[in-house]
Amino acid sequence: MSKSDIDNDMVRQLAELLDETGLTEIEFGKGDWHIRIAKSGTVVQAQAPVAAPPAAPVAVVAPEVAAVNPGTIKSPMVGVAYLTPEPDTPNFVAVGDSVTEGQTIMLIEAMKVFNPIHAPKAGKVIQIIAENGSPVEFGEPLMIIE
Amino acid sequence: MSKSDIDNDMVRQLAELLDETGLTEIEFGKGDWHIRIAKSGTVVQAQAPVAAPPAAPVAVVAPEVAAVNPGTIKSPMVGVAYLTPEPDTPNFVAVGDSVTEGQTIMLIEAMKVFNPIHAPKAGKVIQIIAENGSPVEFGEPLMIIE
Amino acid sequence: MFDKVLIANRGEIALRIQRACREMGISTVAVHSTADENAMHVRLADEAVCIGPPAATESYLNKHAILSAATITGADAIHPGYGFLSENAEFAAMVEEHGFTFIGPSPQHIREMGDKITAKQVVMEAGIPVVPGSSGAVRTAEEAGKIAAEIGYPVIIKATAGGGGRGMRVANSPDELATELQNASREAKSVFGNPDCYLEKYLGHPRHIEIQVLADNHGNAVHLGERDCSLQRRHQKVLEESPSPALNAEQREEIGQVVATAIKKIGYRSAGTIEFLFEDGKFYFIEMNTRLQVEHPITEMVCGIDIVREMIRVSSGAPLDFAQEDIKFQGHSIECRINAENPETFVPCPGKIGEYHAPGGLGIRVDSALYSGYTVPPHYDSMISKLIVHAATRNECLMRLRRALSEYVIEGLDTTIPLHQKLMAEPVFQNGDYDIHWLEKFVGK
Amino acid sequence: MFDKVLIANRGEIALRIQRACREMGISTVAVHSTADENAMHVRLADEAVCIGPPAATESYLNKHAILSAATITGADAIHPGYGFLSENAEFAAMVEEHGFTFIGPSPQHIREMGDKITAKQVVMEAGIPVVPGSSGAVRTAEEAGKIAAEIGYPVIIKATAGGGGRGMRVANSPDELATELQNASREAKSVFGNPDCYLEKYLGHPRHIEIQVLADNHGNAVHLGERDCSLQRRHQKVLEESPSPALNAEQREEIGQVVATAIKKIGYRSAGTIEFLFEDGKFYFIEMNTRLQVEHPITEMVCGIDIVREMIRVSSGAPLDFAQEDIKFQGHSIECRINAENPETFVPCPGKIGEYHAPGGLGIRVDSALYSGYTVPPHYDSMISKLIVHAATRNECLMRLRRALSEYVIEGLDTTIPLHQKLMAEPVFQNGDYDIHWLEKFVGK
Repeated sequence: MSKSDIDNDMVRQLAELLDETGLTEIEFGKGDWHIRIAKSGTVVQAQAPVAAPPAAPVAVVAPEVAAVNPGTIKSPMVGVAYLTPEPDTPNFVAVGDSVTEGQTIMLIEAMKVFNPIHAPKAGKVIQIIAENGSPVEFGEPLMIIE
Repeated sequence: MSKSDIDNDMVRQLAELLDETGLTEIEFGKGDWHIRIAKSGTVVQAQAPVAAPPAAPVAVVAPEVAAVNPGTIKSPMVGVAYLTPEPDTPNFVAVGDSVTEGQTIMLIEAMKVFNPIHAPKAGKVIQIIAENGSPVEFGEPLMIIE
Repeated sequence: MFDKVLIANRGEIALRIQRACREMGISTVAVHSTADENAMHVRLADEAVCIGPPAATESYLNKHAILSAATITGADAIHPGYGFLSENAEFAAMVEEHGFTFIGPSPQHIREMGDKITAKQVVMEAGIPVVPGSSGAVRTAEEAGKIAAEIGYPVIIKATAGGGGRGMRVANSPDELATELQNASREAKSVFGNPDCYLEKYLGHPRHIEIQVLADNHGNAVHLGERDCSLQRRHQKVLEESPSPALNAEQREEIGQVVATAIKKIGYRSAGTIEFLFEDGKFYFIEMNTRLQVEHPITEMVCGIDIVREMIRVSSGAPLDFAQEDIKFQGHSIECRINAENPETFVPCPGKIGEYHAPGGLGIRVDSALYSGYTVPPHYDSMISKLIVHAATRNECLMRLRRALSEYVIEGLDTTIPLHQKLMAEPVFQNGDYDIHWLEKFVGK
Repeated sequence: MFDKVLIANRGEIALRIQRACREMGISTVAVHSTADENAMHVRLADEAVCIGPPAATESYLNKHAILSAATITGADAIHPGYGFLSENAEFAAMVEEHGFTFIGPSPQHIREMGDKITAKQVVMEAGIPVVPGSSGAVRTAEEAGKIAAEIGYPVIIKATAGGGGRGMRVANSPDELATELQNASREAKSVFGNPDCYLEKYLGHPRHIEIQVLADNHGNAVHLGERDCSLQRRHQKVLEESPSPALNAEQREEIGQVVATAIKKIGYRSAGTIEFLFEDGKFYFIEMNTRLQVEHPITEMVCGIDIVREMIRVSSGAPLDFAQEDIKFQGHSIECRINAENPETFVPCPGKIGEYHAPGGLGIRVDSALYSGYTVPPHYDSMISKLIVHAATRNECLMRLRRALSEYVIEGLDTTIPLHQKLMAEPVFQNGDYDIHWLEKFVGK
């Protein structure tokens, strides 16, 4: 090894990037080498890896999308989502529809009971996330209404 | 890897980069080695806590002092330190004495054999760390000669 | 055998059941609240379904949500673990009505044993000893004297309408009996508006000893020996051991046989536990737990039987593959329940685990869903780990436990490990010379 | 009993011995190189002494340094573990000359068994079966034919002056024998300058089966059954199991008795292992290991005996407190050696451990000195953990092992866990149908 292996420009470049982006840490690796730069102050830690037991759980359904959108309607229960009132009828709502507060937008079947899901406020259907006849978990995003 | 493998210039180079860029930490690795330098201050931490098993070992003797002073003479073996050639004789050397290279400065008894410890270079005795008749571990600081 | 089992629980017991399933080649479904998204039982399961918010009433106690989860995942059977819905007869019935197998006893047995009066009646008829006493209210001092002479002093006088310790009085002799009956009756009248009192044998320094049983659907029933769970604080078991230091081989054999015979007679199936008070060489029925128990591992250690595996096997219709004479008890086992609590004040201490390092080596078993970086949620029980030790003798077991406790690293929150270390150093515990009141006094010191 | 034991080793075995000492109320002294300052065996010991730099020759193999450490700490006895000085007769003698107890056999037994020719002679006289062959060089084809007919084909012809496989030839029939003897002799002359050859029975597909023994200073000796260690790569054991899938109860009983009787006859004390090749129902002595072995835990699991504890006990002069008939074998146990190596190329991979999470639950034992944040030094053996599993049957043991391997988290470096997972899925292994050559071919695929 020699000091020429350290690329000063690269460190400067990374430092600039750090400042520019407001990051607190950059780590970079390639082939048999890596570099990590950090800047404290707001830096809490160059964190220990989460102690993940190895096997990743297979969530039954787990779209991460839109989970944070304030217009996201989440499932209040475990069950099976139905977008139509009856088989072979059109969906309760379609993307682009305007809905009124309290309007039924889908059903969730749990324990043989079909529970209507109501629009919490008036708005426009931006996205329908749940699929017809698919199982949904508690808290899973169903639809976005804005 | 022995200490002499550490490239002082490289550390200086990285330290300069750290100051220049206002970073608090630089880590660099290549092949089978890596280096990380850090400068604390407001740094909260950049490290997972050491997974210390709880019971602290009771080292037989473990003065941490002077371990980094370049004039420190460390014990080359496990044994019992003797500061005098025979019982009831004066110490080989006293603090403030000037010693010549190769001069016997103490004995370490191991396996009934008294092994003379020689001054590695001429100098002045700054501190005598080992106590007469006390056990010493391998690598334990015995004396400082500058 | 089942292809897929849904585990309607959380924490270490969910993991315990999951491990048994995995070792039998059965897929697992974990159900969990939003507070348990990162829990070990969720991470390690084959499938996981979020069934509700943190409050147990809306998630782990939500029967409909659990059954919906079983439906959408296509599970064959449901194991309820302990606590939550494990002794809920209605849930067990619903599980079966929906076409799933409930890994536990029949709803009828859960119901019967869940009612104290029915339970006492049923087990008494099956030959299990209960606390002797008057069969109803005692009207006169003469009647009381006769009954007391029969059951032996001391006796306790309790208000028929009473509860919570009010109107209870102990009499040590015929003289005291007459006086105390009058006092108790007077107090009962003023407090409860009803002067009726009844008599029971008074146990002043009992131990809590329980017998583990296993039964299948084919009329086979065995006992797996006893556990001594006398070390309790506020009716919560803290440390359990098997065998009990208070029983000899003859007593063990005798009560085991009585219980196994009764279980067969009752027609019970799956795992269960008959709890007794034990004093002066006699057993007195307290209650039957119709479920897997927290302290089941110490029984597994001494008799080499995987109780959860057997529960799953028998509920799938398989017969027990051992008879009473095949069960050999070997060595001694102790379980320490480790809670996320201050070891002196017992204030619960949920929070994030820093370093986590479980003890290892010969004779050590750790049943815990903890891992480094895991956050113990504040919504549930504070028990975070069970340290189970097995050794050839009780003394070796204590030495091994001391060693294991000193190796156990759980950083980031308070645990009751120091309490267990204090216990190990206490001569009364070392001598096995404790009753159900002792620990309360010990921790109060 | 000893007050203080110095453990002249490192890694998991140092920790194993330390745990046994602690459970017996004995203080421990850890000795260590500068590379092991933060090792678990150092952190958990009562006292620790640094005895030298990383190179084993100057630390763990440095007899004077270890004895000096014993002197300055006032230790009573020294346990050598395995490897390093454990089979060094000179060290054992020095330990005793300096007034310490050597926790192991006598220097004389170590010396005798350390010499292949003496060892074979000694055990043969004590009744242990060895590989049959000519007693010296075979001069003529007639002589060879007579011996071969006696010991049975195939036979192997080896150069007396040979080694490293040169000049070795196998003959399957009398015809081949004459030809191959000529060839071997010619090759031996040209390679070693000496045409002399000898004959031995040739084992084409043997298993490695070893018998664990324990003996005290009072003439008592027992065997603890066998271990099957046929799964080897470059003569390094990879996975061991007990009992062997290849032995039946009768063979087990018979070879055990032969070995225990021989050990008694030889006057051996402490723990030891007689290693055999096993083929077509017959045992052939390889060597005796006069020390604790890496794979001793599987024997502990199936017979419920703490071998390290017994070694310490008998070396303090105590008699074995069990006889052969007290030893019962229960269930099945497998040990996976987990190395810090690439699981495909087997390149050693020392380095810093990130997350570390050992598997738990019923039937799992982990013997390891790893912890999160520990750095595996590059100076020593790459074995970093032993995962030991016990279950009622071999099949349950395999299922449990599979479960445990999937739970084991060792981040930051490569380990051989994936190799063991591959093994678990392999029908040849599942059927127990392997010999000492099988694994080498399996990993070569």
